[in-house]
Amino acid sequence: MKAAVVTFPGSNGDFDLREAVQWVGGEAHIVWHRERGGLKNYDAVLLPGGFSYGDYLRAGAIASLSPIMEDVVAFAKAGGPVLGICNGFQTLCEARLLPGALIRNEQLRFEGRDIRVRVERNDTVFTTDYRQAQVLAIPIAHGEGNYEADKATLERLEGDGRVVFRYVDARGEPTEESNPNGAWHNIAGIINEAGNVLGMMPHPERAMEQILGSTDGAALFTSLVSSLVESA
Amino acid sequence: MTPELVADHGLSPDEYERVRRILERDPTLTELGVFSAMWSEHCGYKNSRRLLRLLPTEAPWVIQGPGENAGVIDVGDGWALAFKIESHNHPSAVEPYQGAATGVGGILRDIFTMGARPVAVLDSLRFGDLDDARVRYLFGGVVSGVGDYGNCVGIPNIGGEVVFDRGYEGNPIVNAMCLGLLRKEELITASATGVGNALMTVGARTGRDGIHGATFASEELSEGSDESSRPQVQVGDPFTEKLLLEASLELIKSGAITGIQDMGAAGITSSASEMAGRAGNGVELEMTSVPTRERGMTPYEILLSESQERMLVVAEKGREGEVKAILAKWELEAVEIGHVTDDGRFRVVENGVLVADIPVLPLTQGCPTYEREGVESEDIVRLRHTDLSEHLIPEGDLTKTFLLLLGSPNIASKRWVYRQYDTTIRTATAVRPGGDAGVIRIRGTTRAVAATTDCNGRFVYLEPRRGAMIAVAEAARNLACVGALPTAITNNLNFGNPLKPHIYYQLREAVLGMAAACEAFETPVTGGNVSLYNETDGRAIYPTPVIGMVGVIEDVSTITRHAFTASGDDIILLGTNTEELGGSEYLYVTADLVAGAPPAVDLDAERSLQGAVLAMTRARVLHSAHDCSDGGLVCTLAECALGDGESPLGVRVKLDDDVRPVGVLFGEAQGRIVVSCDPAHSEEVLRIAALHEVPAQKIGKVTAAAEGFSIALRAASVSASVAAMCDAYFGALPRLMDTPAREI
Amino acid sequence: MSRYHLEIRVKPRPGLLDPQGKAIHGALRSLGWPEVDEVRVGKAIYVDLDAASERDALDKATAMCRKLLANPVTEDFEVALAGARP
Amino acid sequence: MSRYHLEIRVKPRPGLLDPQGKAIHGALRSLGWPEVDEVRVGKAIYVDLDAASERDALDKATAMCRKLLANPVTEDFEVALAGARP
Ligand SMILES: Nc1ncnc2c1ncn2[C@@H]1O[C@H](COP(=O)(O)OP(=O)(O)O)[C@@H](O)[C@H]1O
Ligand SMILES: [Mg+2]
Repeated sequence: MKAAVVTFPGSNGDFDLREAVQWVGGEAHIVWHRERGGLKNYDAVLLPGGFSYGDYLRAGAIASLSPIMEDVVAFAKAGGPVLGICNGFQTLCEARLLPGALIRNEQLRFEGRDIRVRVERNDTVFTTDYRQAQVLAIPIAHGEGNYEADKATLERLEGDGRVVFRYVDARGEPTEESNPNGAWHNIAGIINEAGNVLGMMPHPERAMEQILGSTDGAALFTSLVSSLVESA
Repeated sequence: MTPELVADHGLSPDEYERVRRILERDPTLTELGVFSAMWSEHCGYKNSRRLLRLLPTEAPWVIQGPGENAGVIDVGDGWALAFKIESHNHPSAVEPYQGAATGVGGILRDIFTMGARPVAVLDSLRFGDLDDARVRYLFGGVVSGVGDYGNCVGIPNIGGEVVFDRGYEGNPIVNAMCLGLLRKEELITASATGVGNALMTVGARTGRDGIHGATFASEELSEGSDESSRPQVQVGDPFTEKLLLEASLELIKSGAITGIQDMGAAGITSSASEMAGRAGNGVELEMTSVPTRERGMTPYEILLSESQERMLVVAEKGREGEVKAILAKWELEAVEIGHVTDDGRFRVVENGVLVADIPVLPLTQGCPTYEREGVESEDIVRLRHTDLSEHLIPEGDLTKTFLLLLGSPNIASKRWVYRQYDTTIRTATAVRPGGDAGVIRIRGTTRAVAATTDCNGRFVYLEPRRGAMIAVAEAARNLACVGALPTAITNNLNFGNPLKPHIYYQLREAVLGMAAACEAFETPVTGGNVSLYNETDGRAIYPTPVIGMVGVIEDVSTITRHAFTASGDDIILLGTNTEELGGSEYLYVTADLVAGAPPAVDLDAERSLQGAVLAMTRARVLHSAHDCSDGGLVCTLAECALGDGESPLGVRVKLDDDVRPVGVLFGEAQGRIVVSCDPAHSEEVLRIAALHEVPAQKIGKVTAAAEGFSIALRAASVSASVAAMCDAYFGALPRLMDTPAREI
Repeated sequence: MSRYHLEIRVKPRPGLLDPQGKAIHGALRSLGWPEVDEVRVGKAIYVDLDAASERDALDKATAMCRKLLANPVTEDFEVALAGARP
Repeated sequence: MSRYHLEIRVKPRPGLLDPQGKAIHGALRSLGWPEVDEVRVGKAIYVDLDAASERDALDKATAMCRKLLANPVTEDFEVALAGARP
């Protein structure tokens, strides 16, 4: 499996994402946003965390207009798996590959800590190695992760089962206290209709090894690698 | 040149005479500005240089000692660690958010200009008491400034301190420390070698911000300074910094440049003249070539601007295009503004017309240095000799006092602070903030580096020499607790006005104490920063020599954390309990008192203690280790029990010392560490302690949280529920800070 | 071509969450202004540009908002002229 | 008492770096608007409140800016009435 980690000026999670893919035996390359046309040589496209263009207008807004995003859209339209983490999720929303928007955390502060999310679906290419309803401990680190969409969109997301990760407490319940940013319905990650574009605020790539505090993120990358190896 | 103008530039009549002798004529206004900045306390260390010479700076593992942008030590396996601490106290007092943010930006640049990739930030902060609305505003602003900047650049925060005490009212302390890793052969220095090589500015454009910042940083704040210092606020741009960081590391790797320096205090002036000075060369700069943000800037303004996110590089002749191409990839500018000369002069021209012409060495090294008179203040002598015996007799319920202390902002969890920081980016943080020291693993090796910042300003205030020794000892103890061998320090001397004899006394004594402790622990000083004139309306802050210490862990599997891990474990206390209450948080909280002598510190005993704990971590017999500091033994045990709040445990301890309860519980005796271990390993722990001649006693057991927290002493006891402790400890800062009213 | 100075206001859509507005509202009330009923926080973006006419300047600004400056999911925008300097 | 609707604009002080404005400027240029010469970004704050008169409403808003809404060290502000609804 060969993944492209697309980086923009101000991305800073590119390195971690590349390491995570390599840790589970995949191959990953960092692709600078000015390098057009190369994504078709990859099996998956990953958009890393960070502060593209400083997040100075809205998180992910300027990056979403970078020409390479046309390639990312084409890759996604062709059914290729696209994963956006944190700033990557924000960029996918701004690029309309995913519905809704990520606005400022309700408490108006950056939140950096471990949270828990529940796996709402283990039948996506990104989650097959998780158990359904498994509760994961994974770090978050963001100031704008408060997921918002209009009512109709939210209903559609829930109705179609497109919420993939939800913030929960230790017992696996989506409570107000376990919601770190005010996101609607405790949404931490969603997938597109076709099931190949996933956006999530938590950082699985930072939960790969016990020495870092958790290994719960690893299965996301093993899922991706094994599903791509199978389909190849 | 009027005497007023000279005085406005912070130069004394004698110093002005010296300028005239150096130039053999009157300076122009531009030249006066240049001297003023370079001979400010900030750049010239007028009042501290002679004292700094007293510090030990050498050891076989020191690759770069003081004098460069940052110190560098060898950490094994071909890796080197660059690290340094820097203050931004005055800017933060005026504009907390930007002041703190630009402080972080500056220290990051000091690290990556050594060729090192920044891997961790720490922040050491001090404010007045939190019941004051202005203090809450400063604290909130500083924390978000530190956070937003580091988060955006993508450097994890791994520790720091926050202290609240009236002693810092009006004059907060904001010190930021950065660690960077590099391969030993990648080290680059800031020197302008190669006559004819081009000088290029890279990064952001030059604006009018921060002009006179260097002089400003060396003057006391007074009532009016809010108004007058407005134009001096610098705005940080962490996005540009991130690009500059990547571009600089790429530039250094390319070999197209021979030297690089951050434009920090005194901007182009200091970077160009210092780089020339180090190489024994001169420079010539053309002002009209400098890319500016605003039209019509004068040479004076351009030379002294402290606009952020700029660097000066020396490009190998003929490779300027390569430099530009690398910067362009990162969407930044690189512009030639001059070249290296062989005549040892700092020459500035505007459209070819000479506007400044100064010999480099007298400018960079000829700043007069002073040895001032130092006399201890009688008031402090009296304070130190305050009789504290009445405070050893408990007033009221000890459990209540314990909970009060646990919820005091100084002891309470700083989670509210470090949750605003990204602590996990770069996937190398093995110990996050909240423990004794932060730890960053070195990928591809079994090694890690650890870092901590420490200083108890009350102790230094009450007895500067001993207080400074304690600061170094505590830092080393903190490192030993995570399993790191203390290796070297950087330090930030935050003091009042050194022209006052009792302040100079504090400064000299503190440096002597630091020197003695660093000798004892073999932790040389590789750099630091001096921030003087920290006074508001004539009242100085507590003398606060913040110690930033780094250590090395050879095997990451021996890393130890501060929280208890399993019910049923034995709790063992290393070190000896005493009745010392001087300068304690207990006195501050219960009696509103900062008095008495700081606790005794025995450097040999400290060294043995650290050796013992390191041996224990290496033998992998410990489940936890935590140093005893603010709040005494009882607060230390509470911190061990509560951890980060995710899975707190209980404690059952029985103490048998022949010491009065208040002393044992709340006294801040030095040289103590609380460890826990599987009962099967207790013997081994006690044996290792004995081997190192460290007193050790089994004092109790870790229990389930439901069993609560209880400490029995001979004649007294403390007992609290874990829930009540969590509420006090984790709830304190949110309760104080999350009230909506935030007045400016 | 003249130089136009434009003021663009981007505002959270009615009905959508505005955490900043909510926080400021709370702060104002507790600072002694209970009479404040609602607060919404948006952005004011000042753009200087060269354009052939007022119409042209406004059209360009509108296009910028559609493309980048406002997020149609969460924000509304308004474009106004703040003055032309030839 | 009537209900007033106020519009407050808070803008970075001239001469200070405005990283947001700089980044947006860069983005607009590369999106095909090279004619943009400068961008500065501030806040637009919409406050609804009860006041005795226009004067009173404006005075209150000014006081709010001084106390909370604008940072006197880095920002300037302007207060305007967007309409009164009795
Ligand atoms: N400003 C800060 N930034 C990051 N971490 C902090 C800060 N202040 C305190 N901490 C963390 O909180 C913990 C407790 O701080 P402190 O009581 O000063 O430690 P100690 O007394 O063990 O030196 C430490 O791990 C420290 O790193
Ligand atoms: Mg402590």
